[in-house]
Amino acid sequence: MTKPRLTTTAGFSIQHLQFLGPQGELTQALPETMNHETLIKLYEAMVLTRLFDTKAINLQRTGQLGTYPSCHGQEAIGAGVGLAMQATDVFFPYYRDHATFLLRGTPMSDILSYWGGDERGSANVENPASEDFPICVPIADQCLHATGAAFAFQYRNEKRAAVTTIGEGGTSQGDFYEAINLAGAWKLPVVFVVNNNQWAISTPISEQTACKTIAQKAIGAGIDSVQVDGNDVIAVHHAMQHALEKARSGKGPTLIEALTYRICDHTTADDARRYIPQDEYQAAFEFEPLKRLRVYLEKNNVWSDEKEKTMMAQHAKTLDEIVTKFLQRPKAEITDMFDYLYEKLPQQFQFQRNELVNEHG
Amino acid sequence: MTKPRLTTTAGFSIQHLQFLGPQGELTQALPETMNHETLIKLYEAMVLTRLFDTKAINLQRTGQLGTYPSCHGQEAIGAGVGLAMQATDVFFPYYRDHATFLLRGTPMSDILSYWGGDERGSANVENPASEDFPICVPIADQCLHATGAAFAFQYRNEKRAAVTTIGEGGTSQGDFYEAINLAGAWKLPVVFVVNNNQWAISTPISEQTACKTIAQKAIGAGIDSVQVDGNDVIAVHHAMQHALEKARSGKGPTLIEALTYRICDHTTADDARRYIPQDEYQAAFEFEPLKRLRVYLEKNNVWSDEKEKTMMAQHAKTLDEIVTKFLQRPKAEITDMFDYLYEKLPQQFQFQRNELVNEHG
Amino acid sequence: MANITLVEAVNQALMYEMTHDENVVVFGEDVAKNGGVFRTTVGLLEKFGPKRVLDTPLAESMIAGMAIGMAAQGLKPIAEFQFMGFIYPAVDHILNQASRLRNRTRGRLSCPAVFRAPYGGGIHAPEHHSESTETLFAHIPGLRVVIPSSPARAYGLLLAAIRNPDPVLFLEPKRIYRWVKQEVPDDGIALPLDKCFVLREGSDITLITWGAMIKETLEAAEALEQQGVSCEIIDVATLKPIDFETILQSVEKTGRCLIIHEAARHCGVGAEIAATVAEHGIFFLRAPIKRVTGYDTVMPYYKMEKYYLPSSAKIISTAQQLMEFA
Amino acid sequence: MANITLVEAVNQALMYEMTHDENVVVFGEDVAKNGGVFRTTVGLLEKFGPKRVLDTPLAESMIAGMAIGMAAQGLKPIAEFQFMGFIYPAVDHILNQASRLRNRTRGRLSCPAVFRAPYGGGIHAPEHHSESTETLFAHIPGLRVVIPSSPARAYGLLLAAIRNPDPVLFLEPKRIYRWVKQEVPDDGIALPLDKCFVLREGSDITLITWGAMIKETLEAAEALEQQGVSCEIIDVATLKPIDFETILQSVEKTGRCLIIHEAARHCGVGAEIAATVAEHGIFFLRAPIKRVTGYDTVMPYYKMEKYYLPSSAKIISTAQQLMEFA
Ligand SMILES: Cc1ncc(C[n+]2csc(CCOP(=O)(O)OP(=O)(O)O)c2C)c(N)n1
Ligand SMILES: Cc1ncc(C[n+]2csc(CCOP(=O)(O)OP(=O)(O)O)c2C)c(N)n1
Ligand SMILES: [Mg+2]
Ligand SMILES: [Mg+2]
Repeated sequence: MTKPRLTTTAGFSIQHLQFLGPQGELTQALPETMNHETLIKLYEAMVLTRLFDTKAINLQRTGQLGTYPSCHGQEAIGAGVGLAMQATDVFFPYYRDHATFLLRGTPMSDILSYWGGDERGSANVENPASEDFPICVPIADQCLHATGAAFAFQYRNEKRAAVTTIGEGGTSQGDFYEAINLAGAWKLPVVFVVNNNQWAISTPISEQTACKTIAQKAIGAGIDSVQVDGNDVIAVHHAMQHALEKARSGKGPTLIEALTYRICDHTTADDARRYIPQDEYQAAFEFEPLKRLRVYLEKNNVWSDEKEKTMMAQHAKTLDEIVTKFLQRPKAEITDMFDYLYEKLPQQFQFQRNELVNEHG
Repeated sequence: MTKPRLTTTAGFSIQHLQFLGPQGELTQALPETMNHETLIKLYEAMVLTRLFDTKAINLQRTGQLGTYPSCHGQEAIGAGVGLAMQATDVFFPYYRDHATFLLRGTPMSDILSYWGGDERGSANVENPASEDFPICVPIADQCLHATGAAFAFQYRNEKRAAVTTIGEGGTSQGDFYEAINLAGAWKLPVVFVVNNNQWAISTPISEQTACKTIAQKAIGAGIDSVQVDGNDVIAVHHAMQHALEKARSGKGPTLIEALTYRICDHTTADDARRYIPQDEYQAAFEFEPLKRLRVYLEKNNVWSDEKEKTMMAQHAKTLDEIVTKFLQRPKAEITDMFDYLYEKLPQQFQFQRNELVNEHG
Repeated sequence: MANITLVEAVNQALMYEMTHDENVVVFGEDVAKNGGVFRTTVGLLEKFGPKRVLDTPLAESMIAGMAIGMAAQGLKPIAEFQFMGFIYPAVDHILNQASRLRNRTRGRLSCPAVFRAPYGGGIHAPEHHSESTETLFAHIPGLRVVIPSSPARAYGLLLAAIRNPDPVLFLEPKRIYRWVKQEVPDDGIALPLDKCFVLREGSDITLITWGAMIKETLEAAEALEQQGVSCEIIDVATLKPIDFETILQSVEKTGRCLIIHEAARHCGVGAEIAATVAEHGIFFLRAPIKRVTGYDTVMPYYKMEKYYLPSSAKIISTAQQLMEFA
Repeated sequence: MANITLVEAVNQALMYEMTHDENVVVFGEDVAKNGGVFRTTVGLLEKFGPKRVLDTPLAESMIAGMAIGMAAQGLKPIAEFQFMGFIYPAVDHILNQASRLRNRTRGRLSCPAVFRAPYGGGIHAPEHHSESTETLFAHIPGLRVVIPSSPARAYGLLLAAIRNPDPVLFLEPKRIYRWVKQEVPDDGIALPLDKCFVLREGSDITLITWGAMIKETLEAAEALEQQGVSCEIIDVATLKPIDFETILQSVEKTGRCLIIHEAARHCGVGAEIAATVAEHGIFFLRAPIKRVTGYDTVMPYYKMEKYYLPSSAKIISTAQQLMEFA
């Protein structure tokens, strides 16, 4: 059957960005906005994040913390996002954003409180003015909250951006799509960062979608996107900076796909050996973000075993403080479950509050 | 700031298909699968659909029918879809598919019953073996039902396809996206047909999405798509045939964007003059599908005023039969609301059924 | 001052609050250019412009989700769902997010959003356009559910809902959108949320209802009065939380309790009212607690909807049964 | 024959029915390779292969929506929602579509689908992993809602749910997934749906509950027995429809009715049971109908969940209050 003539009405392409290769080699010149001082800051944050996760896993194993999702392997994404954001931007996290929290100044002991079964983990009592949203467990909901906040910035002509993170599995959710489509239709100042760590618990990306890239999902919403090496903090940071400036200056949303790998169990409740091929899993460590950055810094003589030791000592101290603060946090009030439910507790539930007090108060 | 080097990792393009131009001129040779006899059949179905809609609107205006959505302007899409489908394929309609219903042999009096507030309108008592889904009002739900049925065909190795229709506004729904993404991931035998009539009630497509085309939404799901002139029944039919064969032979899903225009109110409850610019609205009639097909058939001496008159007389008769059948349908049983709720009505609700009978039985 | 319908009262409240609070933003499907399919938002676009009155893309989960982000940012989003039958994709955001934001951040963030939707049957609408599923939302902790039943209450309760610092689901009984006209001063005075309204005082039986069923209940009370049965009518108005003080006082007085609602019976809000009366008011009761409600069936298409909807005749006969208990 | 837990009984029922009915297909997030986060589907992939046991993309509305298309085509889809807290995006398909397909096509099409989800608190899970919102679904006409409370009932009721020609929401009390072990013969014998189970006969008070609260209720009954209070315990098991015959017979015998559930109180299923007893059983009652339930608060994170969940102590003290009414 002879093929009919088709006329091409639109064309698209997906671009990939990388500066720092797996061996710590530059694959192109550092962007002007990046320097060694900043890279050291990023490296230190990424290492602290790795140590924080490891510590949290131990706390869980020893019964001092609930189920915990570490971000081993994704530190470059969190760090790049966190550094690029300004204080006035607002963050709508998913649940593997520990490096971003660190750089946003979110009390890390609060993160432990959250996974330790304590609502105060999202209260940020040290900075109650923070507008950042709490960790979001129902996958993809946060994308729409970010668009709503972005609308508020646009409405008030504020030069601010909303940033939201999500996993590649989460991009299968209708909410993710509705959010990027709305952001495009209304040209909202929002940046969507997809942590493509190849797995959604036990489901590989190949079963999640027929798309070759997550970045191309932006085409389906008519917004810009870029794919970056998510293990290259320079690329993540550069793409974020670019997307944030674009958003703040009224030029609309961006979807950033950051390619990485989950080099840990999904959470402490998971056993990845059940489903991840060991060779693939081991191979992923070759590409993880910390090593390559350290190699680069050492090659450029701005880092050394000496500096590493000093940093580790400092980090150990910092971690101890975080954990102590978490463990020594005084017990919350039982009645909090009523006292923060509404601004003013309605009479009907006042009676229930009394019930609670009578039994446990 | 110097731009960094980006490497291109993927490229896409959107193709547009047309055979019959607005003046009834062929813009390329007829496909082998199309001939004048078939075109006449399509023309007659499209005209009957137009008359059916007009009749239904009158029935509503005279209080004999509830709110009714006509498909004025979209007849070529419905007809192309209906003719391309085989009896064994299954249809998951939205609510402007009257031409497809006609060609699927769905009793048109049932369609009137449905909009006349009678559940029997979806019962198809004349062909209870029909597996087609009823009209779907909650927008985009039908897309997922179609993927489920497509899975069943794949599961049983049946050479069948599921076909679902939706409006361009409906493509903003998460369900639409979740459906095309699943269809891609599982390579399901399903065809998604988007009736892009430019408006979602009062919302123009320009406010619905930043996408230049709806076809490109398929890129976000990793599936094939094509854009067709939805006022060109030849293009619609050809694209459908191609997509259906592809689906039945295990080569996966296709999204077809059919470009058209809603040359009527959204429903009889709507007044499009409130929001559609009159000039744009009038201009659209220049492109509507019936006229161009008639011109083409006349130019090729296979149609004439004579034939038109004969057809109109026949259609008038057919319509009278449909309307009479609808109006004379005996009243349904009041207890039907209980008797089809479950296969066997649970005891608890048996008591309620008695209440109903006692009051109204 | 002109007499206005419930639909006009909704519009008047929106106009008032948008005029006095620039943080109020109205959005939904076809609310701007088209003024809403029931005309509740007519004129808002012209008066307040496209920045504050927006037609959204067609996606209900999106409408609810974005409202949460807006509200947390200090705006007062008023999100419209075109019909209650289309609100279900938004349940996740209303239940998991909007109703919990204050609690899960221990007050750091909150969600002063209003979710509006016309609900209920009786207008010969197509399938899915006649839902009455308020109980699904009344069960959600942290949410408020409000249903007006007159132009004045629509105006006062909607103002209260918009000003409320927590999320409110505001359901509008479309069957009585244009039933009665009332003088409704545009004075910006809100009515109390969390309060029942006693629409009629009586001594023999308490008729408890809300929304459009007020119509049949008032008719029934008239007829019963003729037969010497004195009816007290309570418009619950706020279904979450419920003002049980007013309800229990009335039942204590009358000793008889009849609950009327349009929604399906099983786990309807009427069940909560009956259960609470059966716990705290049981010794006042001279008769069983009865419910006249919609059936536990899918709302029939319009040809049969009148057989589904509770009739005043059924309210009357049930009240008479209860009167037989001396 | 080995003793098995509730979680193993669920797996045994799935294994049995998949072996005997090739139309049964199991799918959801992480149900195949991973065997489900609670191991309920472990071994199915190995035994029945990737055509019948599928990991889906991450989208709950999709999981429900596709199940409807599959079911209408004659398959027996068993769709898993990983936790009840994530089922809400599927409410539209469950309410507007699955539960109505038979009715709206007058029997031409139907939806024999099973929607499974673990529900409830008490396992120190993260936020959103401890939901108990069964009432939202119990209100839906055309749907069935079933909750087992023992390995044997999990096996028999799940078989019944899969074989049922209409849609069933099957909620699994994860807190007692591994509580007790029982001999559960793999005989493929289903238990009746739409029936309550009397777990213990007694004469002084009827304790009505379901799911994981069976545990605290049995403990309370033991303690009350010591104090000479004879408790009848009813496991409602099917929350839609409810077998009120069994419930009313028991209340007629005991004259006292105490309903216990984990879900929030306002419009919980306990309200429906209390309301129906207050209508049809009021003259049997010697005492008010009481409910011991979760509070109308958001389920607290795990450090506080034990203060939210009804305790056996609270069941005991409430029962004692009711016993004071002679
Ligand atoms: C709506 C919803 N469905 C299911 C879950 C359970 N769940 C938690 S994480 C997860 C996988 C997420 O994968 P991905 O989006 O790729 O993020 P990642 O965990 O890999 O970073 C699932 C299914 C959830 N939290 N929310
Ligand atoms: C989930 C849902 N939301 C809202 C509506 C109300 N509604 C009916 S048709 C319509 C517009 C649909 O536009 P489009 O998808 O372009 O289809 P068209 O009517 O133009 O053919 C809306 C908003 C609905 N039926 N379902
Ligand atoms: Mg992932
Ligand atoms: Mg349209």
